[in-house]
Amino acid sequence: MTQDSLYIIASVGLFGIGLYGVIAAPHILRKILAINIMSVGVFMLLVTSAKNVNSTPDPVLHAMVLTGIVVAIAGTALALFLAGKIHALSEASDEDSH
Amino acid sequence: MFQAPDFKNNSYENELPFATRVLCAIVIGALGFGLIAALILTENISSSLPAMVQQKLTQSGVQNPVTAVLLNFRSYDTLLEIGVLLTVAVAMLPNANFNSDINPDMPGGNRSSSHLVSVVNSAAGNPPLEAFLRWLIPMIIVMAGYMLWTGTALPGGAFQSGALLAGAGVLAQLSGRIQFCFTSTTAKLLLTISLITFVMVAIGVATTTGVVLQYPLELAAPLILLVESAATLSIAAILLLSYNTLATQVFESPSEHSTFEHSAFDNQPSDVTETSAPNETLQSQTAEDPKS
Amino acid sequence: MNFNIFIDGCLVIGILTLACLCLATKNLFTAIVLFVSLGLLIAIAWVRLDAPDLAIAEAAIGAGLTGALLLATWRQMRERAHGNADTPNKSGGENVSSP
Amino acid sequence: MDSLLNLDILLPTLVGLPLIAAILTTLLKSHGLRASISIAMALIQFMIAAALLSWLSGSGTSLETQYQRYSLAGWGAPLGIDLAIDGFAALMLMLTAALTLVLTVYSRYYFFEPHSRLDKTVRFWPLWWLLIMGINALFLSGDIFNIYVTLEIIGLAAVSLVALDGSRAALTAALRYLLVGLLGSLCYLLAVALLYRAYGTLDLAQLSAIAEPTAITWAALILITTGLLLKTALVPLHFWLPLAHGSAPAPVSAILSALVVKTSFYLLARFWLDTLAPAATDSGLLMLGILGAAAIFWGSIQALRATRLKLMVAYSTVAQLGYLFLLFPLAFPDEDARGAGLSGPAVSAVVYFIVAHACAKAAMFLAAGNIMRTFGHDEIARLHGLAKYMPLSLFTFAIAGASLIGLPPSAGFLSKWLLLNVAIDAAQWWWAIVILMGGLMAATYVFRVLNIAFSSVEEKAPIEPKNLPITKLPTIMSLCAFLLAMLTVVLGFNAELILDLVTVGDDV
Repeated sequence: MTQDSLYIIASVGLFGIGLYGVIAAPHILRKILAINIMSVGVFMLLVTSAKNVNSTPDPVLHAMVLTGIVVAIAGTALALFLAGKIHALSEASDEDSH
Repeated sequence: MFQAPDFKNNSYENELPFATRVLCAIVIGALGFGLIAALILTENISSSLPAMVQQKLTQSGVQNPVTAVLLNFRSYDTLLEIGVLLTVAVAMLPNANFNSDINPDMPGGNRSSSHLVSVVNSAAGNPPLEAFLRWLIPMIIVMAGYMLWTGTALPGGAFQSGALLAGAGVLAQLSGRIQFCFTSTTAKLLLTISLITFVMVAIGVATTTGVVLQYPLELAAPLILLVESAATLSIAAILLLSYNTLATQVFESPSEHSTFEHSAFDNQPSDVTETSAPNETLQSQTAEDPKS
Repeated sequence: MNFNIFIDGCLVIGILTLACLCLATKNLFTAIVLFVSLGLLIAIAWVRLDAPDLAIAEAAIGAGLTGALLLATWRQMRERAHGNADTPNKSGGENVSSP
Repeated sequence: MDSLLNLDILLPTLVGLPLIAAILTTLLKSHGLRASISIAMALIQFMIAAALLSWLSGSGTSLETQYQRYSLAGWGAPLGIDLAIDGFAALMLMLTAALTLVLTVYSRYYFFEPHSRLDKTVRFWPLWWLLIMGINALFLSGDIFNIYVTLEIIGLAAVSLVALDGSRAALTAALRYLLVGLLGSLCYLLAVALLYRAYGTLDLAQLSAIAEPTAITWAALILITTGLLLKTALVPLHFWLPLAHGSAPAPVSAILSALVVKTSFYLLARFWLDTLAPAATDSGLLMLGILGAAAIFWGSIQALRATRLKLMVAYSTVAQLGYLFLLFPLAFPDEDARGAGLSGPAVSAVVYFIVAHACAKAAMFLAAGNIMRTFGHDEIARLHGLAKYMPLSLFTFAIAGASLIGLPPSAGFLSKWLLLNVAIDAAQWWWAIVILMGGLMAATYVFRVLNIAFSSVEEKAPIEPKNLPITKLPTIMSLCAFLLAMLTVVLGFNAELILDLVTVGDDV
């Protein structure tokens, strides 16, 4: 049960939990949370693969994960922006309706 | 699974039936175990890339291998990634002429000021946070500068210091005294400064070394630092813009849309219109009370 | 050696339970707070896997800023939902008391 | 200094040019300046793509010059990132440049109408150029992680463009498209992690050299396939496409249907037939073919039932994508062809189909956009007498429809003919039946619209104000659509223009 296999279980576990969350979560903010959890899972697998190099960890994978983190927050920001706009329009139209 | 987004927080009408959710969980669990088994059983071959990075580190102009990979060996990835950030920034840019509808009283609601940062003494500020920020924000800025500078040797770099600066901006905005207006020209320049410097460095370098993005050996360190500081500014500005837009967005009501463009889309096939939960469930829910 | 495994084991169990809780809680605000704490646990995991650059970035961007964006959107949604009760959301400014 | 004169500098310029255009259009204030700069940049890009194509096919003498690589930052393949281009990629870049030119001219007038608010162009042009940059970067990229970043740029830019309208329907479709896009990219990134763990390299060429059928490679291939099927909207995963393409502005839905969905198909073809070919099992290839056939039938049925014109055209995209996936079962008729990579009759037939479908679909979406802008709605049932009011747009719609169906003069006919030949040569005659049935069903939904359009207004529906056109379009908008439709006919006549280009640089 080395550290590598522990974190592999964690990363695939996070990916699976996130995937289930995206499919099953009714509220849109939860779907966005679930996608973030999935991306953290993938990054964990990348960092685990970088770790077990005997000397220093693999910098190429670390650079990939850094790029991935920034891309993930860009996607999240856009998703929240769209969700906010839809919510504003749906609230406005509900308010007009009654 | 993906009907119209549902906001009636925790209304469970259009949630998947219990059976399909259990089935999904089982399928995902099985695939997950399969993947874990495959990953653990196959031993991880040590790729030749880290050795290559170590060997070429001296020629890259920086000591920190991650920064070397990010800004020299695979600088094209970072260029495209800042392009991703610019995409989101442009998508979230507040409309120039809708400034008036951004709610002025909300903390950070930008009054129609033309310059990027404007101090305003709105009633909504709270003194303890302001006093704390008066000390904290300069410290964060110094920390971000240090993070940027050590990025070449120790862990740190453009993204971390950009995130720190964005955090300082968010705190300033929450204090209610500082307001950002991202439709000003300085803001637009700040958003694109990183891409401008990156493209100019890429082309300038190509004229000397003949290959795009290949830094001449002796100029590598200063060029990387230049690109990195521009990236820090842009990342901080873009992340702050996204927080500002999300925190202060009040949208033009649908009536303002040009009449026909909107009406044509309204008669959507039924599956798109939301399940209109009765309105009173909204009011009664302060905190979400789960459907028992 | 097994002390390290113990620490990593606790961290992994913590991360997985936090992820499950984050998606299973009924209250949305709690879910967001759990997600931020999950981000911090992940930052610790990066330190354990000796990736200091990523630990800083994950803590600052993954936990901090993503949490700030989520809370900002959540607050907007809650205010709009309550704003409708008495005044249209256009002038919903006055009930922007501290959350 | 000498390597600057060498023509492979064109590869990074194809990515740098749209990036510079995006920066300029973000910073500039005046709408007119933005539009004119965009048209100029589109022209330059068209010329660069044409020069690249002619240089690549011109240098056909020695084989290795056909397959060009450009190592960015000068570090070479495994460490740095290489831009690689072969016949398939060069043709797709040419198609992108041509479509960008026509659609940029169209958008210049589409967003300048008094109807639409001018501030939309503040966002439209930068997002448009970032999308074009993403597409060019994807076709040129030779590194699997770099492909992930280009997929993200294309995804986010396309979502922002779909959400440009700001109406609730457009925003809902854009959010659903975004969630699906992020899900697809994450599956792809997990596959990149697996491949790096197994093979230690990120470069496509090196990966195709050392890939062998192990468990990890199958898992990676399955993840790549699910991720990219989500983005290509093949039938079981197509739910997001009709509303996203249907509710986007006309030039955006044109580029989405003509190119963006094709980028993930291009990646699928490259991974299945070239990079991870050893791990591509025959049953997997057959599975993709069956899904393609299902897409043809399901898309055509849905297109027949659609009530709105743009929704119908979007559903027809779902159907036509099915044809592309017939490539997989036909790609390796016999075992020794497995090493051929991205070449051979099946690939050239499908590339021809991609070019034909791109032009026809873009023309159809522009025509539908013109009709919608003129009539104020695009309800098919209320389009009586369209022929009387908008003859050119209807004529464009008819020609594009002919190409989709596969009627003789058009490029669509030629591509279906080539596909039929390949299916019969490979002794898999059942795909021939699927192709012919698909053409028949395409005829039903195209002629349904034409039938209504030619029925005169009097006897069908009383002249109500809402059935009459409300605005007059600048003629250039219908001319753009007409030009694209004419392109399919021109391509229909001289086929060898594309066919010999595809075989360029075939054995990598």
